[in-house]
Amino acid sequence: MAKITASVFTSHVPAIGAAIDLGKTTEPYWQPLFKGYEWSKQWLKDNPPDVVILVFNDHATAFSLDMIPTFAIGTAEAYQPADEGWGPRPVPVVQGHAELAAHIAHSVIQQDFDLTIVNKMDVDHGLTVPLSLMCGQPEAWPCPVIPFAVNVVQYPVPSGQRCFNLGKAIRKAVESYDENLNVQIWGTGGMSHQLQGPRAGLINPVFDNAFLDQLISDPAALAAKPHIDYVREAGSEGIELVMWLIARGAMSDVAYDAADLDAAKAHSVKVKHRFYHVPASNTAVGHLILENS
Amino acid sequence: MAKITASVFTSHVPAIGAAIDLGKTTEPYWQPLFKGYEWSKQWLKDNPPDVVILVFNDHATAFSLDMIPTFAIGTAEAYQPADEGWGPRPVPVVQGHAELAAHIAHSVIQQDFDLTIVNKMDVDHGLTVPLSLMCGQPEAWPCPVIPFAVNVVQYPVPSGQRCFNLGKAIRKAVESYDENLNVQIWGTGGMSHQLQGPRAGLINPVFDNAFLDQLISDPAALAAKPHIDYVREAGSEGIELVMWLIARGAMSDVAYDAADLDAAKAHSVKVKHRFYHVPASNTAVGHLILENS
Amino acid sequence: MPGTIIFDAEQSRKGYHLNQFCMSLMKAENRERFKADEMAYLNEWPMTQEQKNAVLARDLNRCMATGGNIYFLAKIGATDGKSFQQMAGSMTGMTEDEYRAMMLAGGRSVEGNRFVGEDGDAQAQHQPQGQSSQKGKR
Amino acid sequence: MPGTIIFDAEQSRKGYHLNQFCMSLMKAENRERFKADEMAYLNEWPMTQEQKNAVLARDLNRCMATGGNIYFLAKIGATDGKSFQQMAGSMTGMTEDEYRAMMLAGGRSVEGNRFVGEDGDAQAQHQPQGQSSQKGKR
Ligand SMILES: [Fe+3]
Ligand SMILES: [Fe+3]
Repeated sequence: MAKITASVFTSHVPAIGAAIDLGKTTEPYWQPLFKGYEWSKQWLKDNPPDVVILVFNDHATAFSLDMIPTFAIGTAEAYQPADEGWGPRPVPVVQGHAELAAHIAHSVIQQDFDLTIVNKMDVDHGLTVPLSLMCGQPEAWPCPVIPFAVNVVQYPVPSGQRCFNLGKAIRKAVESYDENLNVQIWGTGGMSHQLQGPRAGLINPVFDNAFLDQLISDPAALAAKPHIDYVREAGSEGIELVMWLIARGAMSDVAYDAADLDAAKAHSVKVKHRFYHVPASNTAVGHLILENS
Repeated sequence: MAKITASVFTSHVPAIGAAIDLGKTTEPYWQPLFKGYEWSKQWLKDNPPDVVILVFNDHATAFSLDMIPTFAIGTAEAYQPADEGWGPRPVPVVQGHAELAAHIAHSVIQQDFDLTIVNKMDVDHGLTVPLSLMCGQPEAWPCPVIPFAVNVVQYPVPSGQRCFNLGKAIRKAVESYDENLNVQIWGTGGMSHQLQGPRAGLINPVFDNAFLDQLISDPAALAAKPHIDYVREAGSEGIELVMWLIARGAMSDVAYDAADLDAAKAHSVKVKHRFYHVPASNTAVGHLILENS
Repeated sequence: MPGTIIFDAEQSRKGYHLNQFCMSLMKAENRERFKADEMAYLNEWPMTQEQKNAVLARDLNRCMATGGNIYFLAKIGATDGKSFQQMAGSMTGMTEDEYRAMMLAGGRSVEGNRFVGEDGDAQAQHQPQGQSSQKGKR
Repeated sequence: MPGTIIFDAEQSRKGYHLNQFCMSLMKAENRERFKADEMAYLNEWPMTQEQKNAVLARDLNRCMATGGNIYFLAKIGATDGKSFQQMAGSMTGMTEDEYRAMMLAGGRSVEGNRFVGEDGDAQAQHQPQGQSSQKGKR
């Protein structure tokens, strides 16, 4: 059966993509940030997944105001890097995993998550920057990717609790897939940042680090955090952090339901890597790698 | 506050729209069918709603295979009748109710239904034929309509139980809207029909009438019916009937949750009208009007 | 179930371009272009040859077997000025009159047509239905 | 919260055409057309005059007040070759250098900026921020 072996969490700032694409990673401004991902790139080489489920949000790229899906799963064969206005990033086409994606869609919808199924989508920096951070600049991405898009642009956005429960449902879906696949789930976006108005530039390292602590040790409690706390403490775009709860909810130490509590207790997650840096453009950058025991 | 006062259930066969548009309603083939809606047209005039929430499915019109939302709510100001290949139906533009729709979207998403919000959509026979059946051929439709689209085209489609629970959530949402509005909810599609393959033309009046009986008297039990039963007994397109459970779940005799059981028991629904006819084109036509006590 | 295809993600993948071609026929100008030169129009779409042939032959059963969905395929029928009843009937082997008469008489019975291998009129051993099959047998 | 607009259905309705105009700038040919004659391009969209003026002036705060969302508005900045940092900074009244220096020093503090009426630098009584405001005060 397929299995989720690890989760990766990272911010997905567009300027990071630009720094990579323009060869600026060793400049003094950027060098400390990329240093924080060196270990991670080696780890990914040493622990190559068969598929990555990449949770991200679209930034008014694939989804206009005409249709705003709360949750959307990509079941296409491939996804083109989007032109967000600066021209498309010079990165490889993202290959999908249509079969596993369709299986997950089927299973998760039957678990009462009302997904939108997407067969054509250009992917923006929300998806490609995490790939660049973790893989560098390869000719082709090392494995197929299933894009999983979450609406965090127009309110109401899904609650932390809903996201956390969705993660559980995704794990159940993956574990019911017949083929032996090593699956990773990545949660992206955040950490604290605000891109609008007189409060633009807000950064809250106390909040961010407490979020990382709790994401590791007590994600079920973290899932109860209301939206207003994210926006107030981590800036209007800090709300992206709810997406990290999807990836965290898919780890095997999280009980699927009350009946599953003992099984979940038998598992634990190992923190393989943790990194925090301010700033990247307007944003605090957080990064975490967790492995299932 | 706004209140759901009644629910209307009806098939939405394209040929019915064509019969109306081409002035064939008094022909021998069509006359018995339209006779069954005469009472309903008068009832609607006597009980004019301020808004209709119209649950229907898109038939590969507004939604291609590029994006397939499980549940989509229309929050636009207006919706154009679609060109499904025969040219657009000569019927009025459908005016939306953007404010109530946005309120419902907000409330229902917070109740853990992962809606897709739609601001631009042409509406096909699934939405316009019920309006024609209930309103005839007016210059303008008598009230604003909130389109609520359900995926019953590509599997997995939502379960009957999920649809029934969604109806409950919609009622809760409507009742939390400040303005005094008389709201009706219409469930459309079905009844038994199959449009494909050597089994095309399947009609099952025994199933259909048992469905109507149970929809009235025990919808909670009906909600447990699995998809396979619909497809086997009512034909591959009979699955559209799950949408009727959304409208039924929004009636006030249905308990929102265990705590709400007594309140629900204090309410009842009155069957105002019931009609069944075979055939309209490939389809058995069912029709029901229920009022909240 | 006999004579029934469930349109799921796998069918959807198989039929993606066929179905998207069908949706393009919702624009009047595309219907005109298609009618003017069907093959040329079809060649603009990355469909399989089998799918194109099925469209050209208006063989809806073949279209469905190669991933088509009836709500999409209906756009071809609409372009031809056909009704849903004509389209559905065309998949049974019955003539238009036969199919219409069956519907007027209450439609196809579910008896014998619930499971593959029963003896209803939708079962494989009774295909094609209607006069065409009777002619074949004689 | 001070200096913060929540983009909800109401904002979305208000800003629908403004935001859809922004998305049109994701096509290179539209960016060229917009740059060649901004007013003519804007007039193709049913936006309010206030929205058009805000776009012409690149006043992102005004754009947001009239229903714009920053992820959509970013396409205007991209068309101008601006980074997200330049766009965000432009809404504070700070110069580019000032804003960049603030970010390098750890960003804007949340202290005093959690609730309207506190005394943080994002509060109304401290607008606009940076040198421009200081010049104004002298
Ligand atoms: Fe983001
Ligand atoms: Fe239908």
